[in-house]
Amino acid sequence: AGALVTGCTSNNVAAPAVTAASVAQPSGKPGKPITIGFSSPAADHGWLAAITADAQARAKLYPEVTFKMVQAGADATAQRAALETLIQEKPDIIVVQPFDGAQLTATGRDAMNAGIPVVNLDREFTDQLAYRLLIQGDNYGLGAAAGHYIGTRLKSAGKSSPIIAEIAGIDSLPLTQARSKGYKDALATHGFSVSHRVAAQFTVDSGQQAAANLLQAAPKLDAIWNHDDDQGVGVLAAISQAHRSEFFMVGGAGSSKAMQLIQADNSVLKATVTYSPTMAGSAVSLARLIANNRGMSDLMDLTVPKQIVLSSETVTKENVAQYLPMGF
Amino acid sequence: MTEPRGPSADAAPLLTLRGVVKTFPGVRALDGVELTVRPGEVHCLLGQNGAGKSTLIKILSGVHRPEGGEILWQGQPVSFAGPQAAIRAGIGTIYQELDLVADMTVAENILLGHEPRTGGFVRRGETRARAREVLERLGHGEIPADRPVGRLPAAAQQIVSMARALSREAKLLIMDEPSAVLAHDEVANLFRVIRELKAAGIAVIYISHRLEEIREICDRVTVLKDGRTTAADLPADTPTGRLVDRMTGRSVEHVFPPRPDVVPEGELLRVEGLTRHGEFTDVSFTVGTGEIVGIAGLVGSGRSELLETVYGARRPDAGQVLVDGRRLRPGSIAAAVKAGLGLAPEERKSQALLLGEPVQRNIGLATLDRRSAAGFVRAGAEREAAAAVADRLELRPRDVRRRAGTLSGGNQQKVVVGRWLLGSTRLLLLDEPTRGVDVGARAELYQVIRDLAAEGVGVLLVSSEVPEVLGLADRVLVMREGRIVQQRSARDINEHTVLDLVMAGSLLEGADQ
Amino acid sequence: MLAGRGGSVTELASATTAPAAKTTWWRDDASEPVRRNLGLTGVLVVLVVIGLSTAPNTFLTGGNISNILTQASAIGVITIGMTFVIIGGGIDLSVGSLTALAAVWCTTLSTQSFGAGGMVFTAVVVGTVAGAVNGVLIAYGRMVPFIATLAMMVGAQGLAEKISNKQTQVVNVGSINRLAANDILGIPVLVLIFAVVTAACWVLLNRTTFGRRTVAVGGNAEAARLAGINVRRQTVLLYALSGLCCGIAAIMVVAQSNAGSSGQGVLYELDAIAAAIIGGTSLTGGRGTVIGSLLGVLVFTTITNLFILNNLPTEVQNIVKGAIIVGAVLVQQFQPRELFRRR
Amino acid sequence: MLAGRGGSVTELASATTAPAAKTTWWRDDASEPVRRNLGLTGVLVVLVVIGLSTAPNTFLTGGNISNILTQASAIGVITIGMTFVIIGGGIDLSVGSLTALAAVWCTTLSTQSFGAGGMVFTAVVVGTVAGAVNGVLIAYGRMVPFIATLAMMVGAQGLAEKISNKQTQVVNVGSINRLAANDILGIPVLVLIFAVVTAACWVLLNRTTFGRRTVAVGGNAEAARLAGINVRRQTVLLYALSGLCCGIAAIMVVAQSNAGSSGQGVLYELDAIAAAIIGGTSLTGGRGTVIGSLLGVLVFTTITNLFILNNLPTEVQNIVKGAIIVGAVLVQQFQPRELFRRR
Ligand SMILES: Nc1ncnc2c1ncn2[C@@H]1O[C@H](COP(=O)(O)OP(=O)(O)OP(=O)(O)O)[C@@H](O)[C@H]1O
Ligand SMILES: Nc1ncnc2c1ncn2[C@@H]1O[C@H](COP(=O)(O)OP(=O)(O)OP(=O)(O)O)[C@@H](O)[C@H]1O
Ligand SMILES: [Mg+2]
Ligand SMILES: [Mg+2]
Repeated sequence: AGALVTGCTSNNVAAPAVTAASVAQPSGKPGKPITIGFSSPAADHGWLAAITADAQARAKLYPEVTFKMVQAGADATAQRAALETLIQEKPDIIVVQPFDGAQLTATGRDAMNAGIPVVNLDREFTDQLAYRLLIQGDNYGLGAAAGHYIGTRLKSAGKSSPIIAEIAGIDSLPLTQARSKGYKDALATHGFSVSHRVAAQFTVDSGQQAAANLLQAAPKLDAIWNHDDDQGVGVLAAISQAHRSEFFMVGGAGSSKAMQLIQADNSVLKATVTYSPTMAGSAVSLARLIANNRGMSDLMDLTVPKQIVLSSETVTKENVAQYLPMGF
Repeated sequence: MTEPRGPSADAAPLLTLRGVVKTFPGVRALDGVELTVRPGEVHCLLGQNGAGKSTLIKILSGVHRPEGGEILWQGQPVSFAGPQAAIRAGIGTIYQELDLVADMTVAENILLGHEPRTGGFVRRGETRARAREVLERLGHGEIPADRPVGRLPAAAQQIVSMARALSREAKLLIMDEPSAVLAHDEVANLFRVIRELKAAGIAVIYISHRLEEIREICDRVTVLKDGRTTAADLPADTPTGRLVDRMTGRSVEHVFPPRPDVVPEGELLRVEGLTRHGEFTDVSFTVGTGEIVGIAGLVGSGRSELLETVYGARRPDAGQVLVDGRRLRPGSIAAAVKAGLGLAPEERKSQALLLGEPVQRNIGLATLDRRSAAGFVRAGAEREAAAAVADRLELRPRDVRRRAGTLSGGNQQKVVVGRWLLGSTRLLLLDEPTRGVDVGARAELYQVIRDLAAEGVGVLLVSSEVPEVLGLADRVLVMREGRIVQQRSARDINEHTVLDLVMAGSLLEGADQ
Repeated sequence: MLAGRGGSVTELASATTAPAAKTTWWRDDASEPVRRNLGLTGVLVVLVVIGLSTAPNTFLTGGNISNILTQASAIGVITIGMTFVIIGGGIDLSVGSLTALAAVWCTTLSTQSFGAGGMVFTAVVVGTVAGAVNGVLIAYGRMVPFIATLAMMVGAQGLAEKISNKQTQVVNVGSINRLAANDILGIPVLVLIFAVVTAACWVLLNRTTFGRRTVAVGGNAEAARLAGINVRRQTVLLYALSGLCCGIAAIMVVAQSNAGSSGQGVLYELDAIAAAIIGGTSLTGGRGTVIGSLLGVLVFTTITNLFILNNLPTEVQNIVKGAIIVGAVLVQQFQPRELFRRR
Repeated sequence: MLAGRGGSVTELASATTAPAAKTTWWRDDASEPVRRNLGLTGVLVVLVVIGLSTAPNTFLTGGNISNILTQASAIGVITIGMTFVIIGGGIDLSVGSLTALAAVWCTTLSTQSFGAGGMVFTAVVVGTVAGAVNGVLIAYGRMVPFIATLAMMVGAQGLAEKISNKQTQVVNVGSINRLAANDILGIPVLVLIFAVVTAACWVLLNRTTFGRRTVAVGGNAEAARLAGINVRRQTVLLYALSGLCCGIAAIMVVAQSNAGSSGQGVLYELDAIAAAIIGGTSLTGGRGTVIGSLLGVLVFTTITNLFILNNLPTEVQNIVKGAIIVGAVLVQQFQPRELFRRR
């Protein structure tokens, strides 16, 4: 498997485009020329980079679409500035992945009030008047899926009081809170609980540091769930540096590197739970339909639904081949 | 002996100190000081560098708190919690080290802490007016009240500092070496003000190392030595020898070492047509090996700038500097030092010392490379060299491991000069080298300078004390408004001539040039 | 030494009319802050020209201008408070966290139940008290400002997370939300608040004893103490003022986002310090202007706006921003005379 | 003894013996850094005691100690470089970004193809050159260090993102990865590197002319200049040294995480400055010790370790951390005598 693990967590930034092409067929006939505005939080993080890359790649598939991407800073204030500026430019529709849904709800409403439909991607606005379409991953479900996988596996291994750890992402983000809650709730259904919880910063080295300390705190472990595969690179490094292997680990988000490791089955990483950045591509496609006042071809409805929640799938050795192309 | 001047001896004392003690880590700065000051008298404090004068006045002004002894203010025992308390009690202080805020204007500095105000708003017109009034009173109405103080030269800053102390209603005014940065005409001005204060019944504690000033202005003298009072209430005309003896425990014989008769041969430094616009113009002169050249002039005549330009710290607009006939790269200190030049600058705190570092490192700073091997400092060699310098200059305390910032003003000055006594300096540029240095040490320093000259070192000396220039130098240059108006052998010129030349509108100018 | 000949010296000196009058005591560059502000204004003009040429249709519209000013408001108020602290010789790393703390505290459900007045009061009190704690640690605990406010930064962040339970708290008080939506005579309310704070602080710095003492304490704390100024009290007041500004800014941020969150205010400390310094405030204390800081904030906000209008990806934004900062400072420092003269 | 009132001339037996200036060297101010370091060691001991009582089974194990030391290594190396810059009167906000830039640059596929040597060389050169650019901007461009390194921080971050395309670059060079996994005589290689850097920098600061010049330039730049020291060159060298340390740290971070990413090094500048200052380095320059900075880093790393061993939630971690910083500084400053004395 070593040969597969080259260069980047994603060897092919363009990969999502291939998937996009196959998915994009149903409603694919060109419409009137439209401008799609796009904004996502700027962060030097693999998953977020994949979000923009996927959206951009999808927009390229539609010749009539002008794609206007604005990025700004790494907090809600900066993004608000970006969006207010974008609204000044009056695009036909805006796709926005807010830094924090609640803090940008007012801005979403501003856009809607200005007659620009908003596609709310991933992180939910607190007011339904602030978006036309909500398409989101399921953070609670992500944690729950990881919890179920770990619970089931430990149960079947006959553990009665296993030591279970959690390495969270940036702890002050609502999405991290939702993930942790799902994890906790799911474990509880198996009668288990989290005995060690640390938070990292979604970065490789913060993952390494959190994990290195965690491994000291828990001389023996049965399972770890790490929220994010990007910081997981560091977590795995710390595990191998500590020469530990008595437990198994579950990842989150579904990077191609993580999936390759699962496929190779020679590390502690046994599964990851998807939270696919391809939702950005879907959002762009759906935005195009909304701007053209069209519906989704497989649905009876004349227009695109108000809300779409993607489910988080658990990727294991058994089904990894199927998910590999979606990895970022 | 004449009658002690001033108010009668049996007037109730304004201030009495008994057995005051103050220690700093490792030093007993005050060890039982006794002092009595009466209303309306000018009381002088004498003592060598490090005797404890500044520490004493800092206790009086609430900066330090004594560890023992008693302070009676108008007959009542007092203990000042801070400067504010002392100010409120009626004690105003002019500190030895400048205490101004560089970025505030002259007027703001003068009225700092007691601005005229209406409900928190400063009455700016009145601030300016009152500042001008005090400055006028000091004879310096020309100092602009709206200028940031940091842009004034040291002497003007000193006047602002005095103006601040005067701007408060004080019963006692303490002046810690106010004349150190003043030229003689300014000193005369200061004395006029002190007499006015005295006439108004205000007492003054006056500190200076210039004995002749004491003779001129003081009513009584108290002498400190090593933190103790060795003589109290001496009359102002006590013979110099006696005063010096009380201060040092010995007598100082010849202040200026004798000048050798041999004319120095060989030229070391040649300055040709050196000009910096607005500072000095077309300056040319030479310094020979073993020759001491003194520059006299008013404060602000551009002497410091000239020295710094020769040294490469400033880049000239025109002209050149030659050492041994070779042109020095303009504006390069490195080149100057390499050619054997060394500068002891005017402002010891801002221009010369690392106050947080030990004395030995301060002394060794400029000659670091000479006591290092492959980039490693030979610390032992440095300490020995520094200790030798400390001995030669009678540093007090002698311990070269002390932080420079804990030394008294005069001793700090010795460290600045001492830096260039190490190694192979061939031309020493001294800017006010004896500022704040006591009589005894001063004589030592003069001897050291003369000895260096005898070893062939050239010396270029700037001093605001004309007798110092005349007494020490072989040749004297007189500067006025950035130009050299006179160059003459020190034997052929007297103080009167120099002063005439220095002042604007001199009649002699046309005749001599 | 004048010994012996003293008499003649004195006669001579007093006979001559004060000779010092002939010397020029000063060199005329008292207008340095003004020149500096002119430099910054120049930088701003250059940015406007860039904006006009790269985004001619959008940059100089009323909407975009009031957008820029609104974006500048909250960070601007914080920068003004920071300016006082830095002029006073300190630094305040906690402004971002204090903004978050005040924002979170004033948007809890129970605070919201008191209505807009209660929220404003809470934000202002929380900010001011926390700022005063900074001041006490520094003035009486003799802590280095950097460390004391760093501890506050970390601690207040934790407290904000604790209070909000890391959830974003949505604001339902209409009048607060309207603060950001409304304008008076075409000027957004937030911009007006910013203008009022700026004007008040200009007066405070330049016309009151408080301002003069700030400069004195920062310029030369020892001199200030010797002049009878209560340096410690002034220090406490300065940090409390900075905290107060954070409280005001928190309200503005809350109004803009209709929400309070512990994630608000992240890295504001860096932005505020940078804006103040580029505006000519000296990190060593004693020097700085309110106008300079205002210009500094506007420069940074305009740069960000230009980036967005021109659709630059963040990595390019960062590279260009670094270059612009360097360029702006070098331009601002440019003095033809100095090219030829050292020192 | 001296009761002489009235005008009578009172003279004491001339005091020829000099009782005053008896110096006791151990009370001398020169030992202040030592006292300070003792204080920090005390803080460390308190932390160890807390660790022993709250996590008796895990805290003092060999594994955990070498874990703490390993965690301290990269940030420690950066802090040592930062210490030099601060002693030299400056500040370096760019260390985090430079670490990221060096990490990203040395882990591109093409650099990796040169093997471990090529990677180390690249990291070190990138760090040093970028640091030197900081130095040139400050020394020759006369920019304020805060602003110059802020510009570098922003710019280098952008460059790192550009180079890595914001992707995490996995390292396949085995010898680099083994750096973090291996140990020599039970001591992790990274810790050894940290120890060597610390020792070398201690010698550099305390025994060489470079160190002396650093102190001189930071203590009083004008005095240093007039003493013939090339202040500008020294400044450039100091920032280059800090950059070099970032390059070394980048290799360590890359080895630890088996990857290079533009997200590495985030907020290292704050950690490094805080550790240096708590270790007694003065932000105004001219004062600081390598040992103090080392202790400062260990204190912070141990605090983090304690939090995780005790499973504290992040918000509580933050609150407690703020309190610990305040406590540590106050303890460190505690001098019984001073309680009764004002200044
Ligand atoms: N802050 C301090 N810390 C330690 N020692 C100090 C401090 N201030 C003064 N000293 C020491 O106290 C002694 C008295 O110093 P002081 O400044 O009072 O002398 P002085 O009589 O004013 O000398 P000078 O004529 O040189 O100004 C000296 O030995 C000095 O080194
Ligand atoms: N800090 C300053 N800012 C502006 N001008 C200054 C400054 N210092 C000195 N000058 C100007 O430079 C000229 C020379 O001043 P300076 O006092 O240094 O001369 P000097 O002959 O060395 O006098 P001193 O007796 O004080 O050494 C004067 O015209 C003065 O106004
Ligand atoms: Mg003194
Ligand atoms: Mg001078």
